[in-house]
Amino acid sequence: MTILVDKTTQVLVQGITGREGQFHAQAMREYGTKIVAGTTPGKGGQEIEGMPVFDSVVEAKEQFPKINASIIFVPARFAADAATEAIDAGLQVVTVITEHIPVHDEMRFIELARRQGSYIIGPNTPGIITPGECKLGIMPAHVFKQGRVGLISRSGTLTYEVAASLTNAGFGQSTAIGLGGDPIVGMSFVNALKLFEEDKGTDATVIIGEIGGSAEEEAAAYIKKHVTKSVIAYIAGRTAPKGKRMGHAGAIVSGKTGTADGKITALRKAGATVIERPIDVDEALQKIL
Amino acid sequence: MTILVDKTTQVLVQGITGREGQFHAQAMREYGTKIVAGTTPGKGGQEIEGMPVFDSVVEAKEQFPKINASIIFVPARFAADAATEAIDAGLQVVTVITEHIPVHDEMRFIELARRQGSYIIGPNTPGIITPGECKLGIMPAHVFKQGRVGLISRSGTLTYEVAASLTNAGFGQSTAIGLGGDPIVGMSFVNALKLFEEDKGTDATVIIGEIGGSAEEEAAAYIKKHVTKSVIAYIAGRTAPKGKRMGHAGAIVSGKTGTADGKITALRKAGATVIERPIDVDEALQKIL
Amino acid sequence: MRLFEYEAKEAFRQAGLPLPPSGIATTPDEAAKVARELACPVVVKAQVLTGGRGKAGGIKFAKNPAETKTKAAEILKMTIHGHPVQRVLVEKRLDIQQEIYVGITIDRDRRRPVVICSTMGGVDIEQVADEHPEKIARFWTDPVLGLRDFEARQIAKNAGFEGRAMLHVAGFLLRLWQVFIKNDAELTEINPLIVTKDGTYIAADARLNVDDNSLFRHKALAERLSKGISEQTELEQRAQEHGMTYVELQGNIGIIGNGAGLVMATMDAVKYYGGSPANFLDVGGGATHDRMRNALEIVISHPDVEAVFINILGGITRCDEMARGIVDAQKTLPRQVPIVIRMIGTREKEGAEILEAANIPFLNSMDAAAKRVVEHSKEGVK
Amino acid sequence: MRLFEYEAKEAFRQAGLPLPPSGIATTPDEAAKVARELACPVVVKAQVLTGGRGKAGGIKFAKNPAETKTKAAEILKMTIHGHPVQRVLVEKRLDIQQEIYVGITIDRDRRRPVVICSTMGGVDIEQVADEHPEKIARFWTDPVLGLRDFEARQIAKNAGFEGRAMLHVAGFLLRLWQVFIKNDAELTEINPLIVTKDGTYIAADARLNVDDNSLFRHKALAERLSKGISEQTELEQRAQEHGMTYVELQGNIGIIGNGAGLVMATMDAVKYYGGSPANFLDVGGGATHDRMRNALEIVISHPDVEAVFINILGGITRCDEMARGIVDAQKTLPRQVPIVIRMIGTREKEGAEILEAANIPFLNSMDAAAKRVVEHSKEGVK
Repeated sequence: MTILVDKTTQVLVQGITGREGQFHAQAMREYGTKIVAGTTPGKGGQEIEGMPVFDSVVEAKEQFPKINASIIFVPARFAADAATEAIDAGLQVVTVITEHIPVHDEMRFIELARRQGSYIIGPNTPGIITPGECKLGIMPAHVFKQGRVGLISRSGTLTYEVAASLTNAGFGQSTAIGLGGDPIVGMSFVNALKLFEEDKGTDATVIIGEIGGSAEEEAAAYIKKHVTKSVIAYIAGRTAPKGKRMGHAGAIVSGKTGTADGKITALRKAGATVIERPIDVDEALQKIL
Repeated sequence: MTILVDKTTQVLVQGITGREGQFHAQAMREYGTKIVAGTTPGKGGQEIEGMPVFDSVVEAKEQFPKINASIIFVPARFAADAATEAIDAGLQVVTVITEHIPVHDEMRFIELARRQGSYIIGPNTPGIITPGECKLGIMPAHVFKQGRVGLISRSGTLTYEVAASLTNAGFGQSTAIGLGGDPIVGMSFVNALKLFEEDKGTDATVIIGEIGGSAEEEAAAYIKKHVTKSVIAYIAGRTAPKGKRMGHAGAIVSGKTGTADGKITALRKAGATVIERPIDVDEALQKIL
Repeated sequence: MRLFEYEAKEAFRQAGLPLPPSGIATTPDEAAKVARELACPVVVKAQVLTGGRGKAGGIKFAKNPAETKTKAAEILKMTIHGHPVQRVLVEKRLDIQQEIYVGITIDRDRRRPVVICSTMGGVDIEQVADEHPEKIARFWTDPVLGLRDFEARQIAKNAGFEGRAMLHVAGFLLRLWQVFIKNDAELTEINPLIVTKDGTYIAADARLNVDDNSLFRHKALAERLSKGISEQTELEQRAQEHGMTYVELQGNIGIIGNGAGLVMATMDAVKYYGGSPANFLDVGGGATHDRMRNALEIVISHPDVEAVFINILGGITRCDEMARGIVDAQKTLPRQVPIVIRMIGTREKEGAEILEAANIPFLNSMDAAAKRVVEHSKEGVK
Repeated sequence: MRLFEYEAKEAFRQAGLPLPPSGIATTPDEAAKVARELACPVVVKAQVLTGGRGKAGGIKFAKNPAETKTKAAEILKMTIHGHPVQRVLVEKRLDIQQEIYVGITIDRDRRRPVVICSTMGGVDIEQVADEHPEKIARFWTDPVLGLRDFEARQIAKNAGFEGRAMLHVAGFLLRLWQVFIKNDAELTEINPLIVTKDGTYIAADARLNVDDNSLFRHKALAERLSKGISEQTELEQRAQEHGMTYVELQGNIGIIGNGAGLVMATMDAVKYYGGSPANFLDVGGGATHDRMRNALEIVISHPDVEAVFINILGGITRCDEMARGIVDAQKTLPRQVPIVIRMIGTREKEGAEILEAANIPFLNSMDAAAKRVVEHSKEGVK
């Protein structure tokens, strides 16, 4: 059991003829993901390593009606249109890898997705992986292993760091989701926690937060009320100064909101185990499971 | 039995402090319509002949939660905002008396109403009347009489002409609706025919069409398929030339569409009785009922 | 209101649509000057607020400035469908490889903008719709969300464009959509959108009709209209200035009424009884006596009018106001013609008294009045 | 990016927001000239890309041109929070009756624009939020539908405005919304929006921060940034030009990593083991060896750096590329400092070979590396 994607997920790669799209389409397929087709406007009719390329999502869906997820490698200025196209075509999971998308564009397509009932993962995310079944992203697959720990993160490489710690310690993952590093992202900790809570294949969830915004505080409130499974949390940026963007556009402490301390306190109060170093995840899990 | 409005309808008058709004609010109330309140932004707190004035629809609804219909007398450039406000507040019937509203504005608020499930009557309509129960419009009430004939019209004074003929001949009306004279209007013949078909208080329907568009052709198609009650139709503008706007912005024959002949033929084929003069409605009904 | 081609092209330019190099001229010499600046074969196009100028000879080619001067002189002397040509647009002549059609208008029945695209440009799109319906792609846009990029591409593809051509045409559709929205257009089209032999896409013609009701948002256009520069006839303009609608017809009976539907029905009744309307005037809702006076003056200004039928059904409009207007007008009218009045409804009694005092007869039945006015009109003809 | 007040005001002007009469000056004489033209008491305001200029003395009043010259001269000599003042805005001084706050920013958690309005303008809005939360009205706008007129009125009313004041403030909110949308704003505010003693509403100050990611739609701003005129320090700018993020901190250990979260975690680990980061550099995803070379150069340019910690977790980023960049950099670096490398992931083996060949040690454990670099940094201090 897993959340959002599994071995039955049929994937469309938007922007498949670009360098990144092409490379990762193949990498995902090698991992075992069912990459069914790709799109690049104006290049319909071509093939990329045997994967058919269409001009539009609708045309791809006409040919392959079971497509239910897409992954977007389209350049920032066209990414919002690509996401809107996928939402409009009724895809359930739309993963937006692209970074540097204007935030006004993000707000609009995330709102459209909400109305339509589509999940947007990202933007500016490494994607989502259900180890052994479906990799819908750009993460290095070897650090992940099939298992029963859910992983939710706002960060890319830090996720791999934690996943590697888990995997090395023998804790595989049910599904690992990168929420994305932008101030505005589609899926939230709360959305993902809800899905892991309902998932019979997940025993505990690790959340990797960072400074900026109050997504972790919201997660804490949700955990307190609705989550029965154990939650372990790590917050990056405890030592970051106020008012500076720490790499992610979203990682910024403004005024009193977004501090690591605030997040840690809220999570502790909600009953989560907050660890100080990524490496401590192993020990924390051993205590719990 | 009636459609859309009846003695329980609670009405808000948008633009109640204007000359028209004030005059007709009182006329409607004198007729027996439950005028509960009015709005004019910036004039909240005043009273018009005992009717309280609010700054917004939401504030009026807070005070009078049973308001379920509104009538708009707001000048053209502000009318779309007023309609949107009423739709947003969840009113079921929004009657837009205002004429000369830009068509782009009309398209937008009619689309919002469709999503929200509100009925827009008009714009550029005399309104709707359920004789003896509720007048939500500016029509001269004395030409209407309670009865069992439904009346749907794209025109104002022509409706009164026909209503007077009906009333004089002893045929009262269940409800009479002016759809409005603009090219784009909210409620269509088809919408209204469906409601009259379902209404146990209506025995037959009279539709008064005119040249321009193909609303009557659509009505014909609908009648053929779904309407079991008798329909009598009059089409104004048989002798109008091509390419000229005959007073109503919507009354124009463009290319091959919108001709009176096309409409008459379609309605006859659908089984409706098409009359040549308004005065003939009496005889036609006597044959049927 | 209809825009001149050069006005429409200015709106196109602001939306980033590529256009042929051009200049506007009001004299043959100016036209020659533009041709010199463009330094190439040109096309000289009459700027008139009516269609069909091509067939009427309002578009001519010229190889050099001298020829441009001659052709411009010819065109500037023309009157096309009643519109004297006052300006020509002198444009670089393009090396045409393909002609495409793109347009956006409003679909009344679906209550949405409809985007239309075809590989068959340069001809009347309604003719294409009749003869080759399969060659036309249509897309109904959500008026709240607007036209999205992926939709524009799909429209282009559905019209038969592939690859880079699809992307080019989609780009034109999106920019045309900007024109449509920004200008409150009822209709805007590029016909033809030209692909030149070197593969450039250019809007060779431009059409843009702006919603009259939106002119409060388009001050420059409102000002142009207020100067009397429009596709309307003088009487249509006079009526509009007074908030009324006037339409010219072919017969000899003037028709005045309150409410468009009623006036149309009145016209139909006149025809039913064998008469023929000369014009159509809707005084609108809640008209005052002043407006009625103006209405009568306008209708009678038409030289063919030999009898007038005034049909008043009082609702918001009051019969006494109308009666007063009729009495006032009769004092000052330039000529006397028989006037038949039908009047019922609000303040009917007061109205009747006014008319009776002025010795003006009136009827209650529309059909009786129609019969009577037809009789009068035939007396006139004798 | 943050806009200068005068740039923000130009955007406001285009949206139809009323502003005080003003002129920009780069010299005291120019400032005096503007004051003469305005012919009234003025206020001279430093144009700098930082907040708090008022407290820093960057806003001064002047009664006449002579005084304006003196005050402008004072301000033009100032450096406010590290930003030298190069321009002043000379504005007509207003007769203030009331100060209002209106602003629009983005609410991350609700994923929507939030419109903020308060009767308590002229002071820091965050302070008002803390001390008088009831004095602030907030409204979360639907990003697809945009702010509607009736919503703007409701916001103004909720903030405590009634009658005509409500309509005035709503008008400002709607025009500010246009500014927000047209400029891809992250934040725009008018603080204070002034009501003068004669009842006029004027935007006295203007703030506008534009989303860096949207600059492809705002060419003029992109160009200004490309000239190096921004709120960033020189090193931040250099990093950004190479597609990297650089942040200055207080300590003596340079931190480089790939991925913002990882670099933050690295920073936290350094602190955990008793060290103190001097700066923060995220090379981003899929960096090349060139970028790593630049990263090292930038980090070491900071004079306080006494040791560097490079933390690479290879995903799309390849360890061999990073290793090559480090080797290259070491050849050309202006000065030598101890560098501790932690490297695992994609092409780890190839990267290891490159580092070994160059005699550069590296570790696999982030914690071990953090401990080591802290030791080095303390040696340096000795």
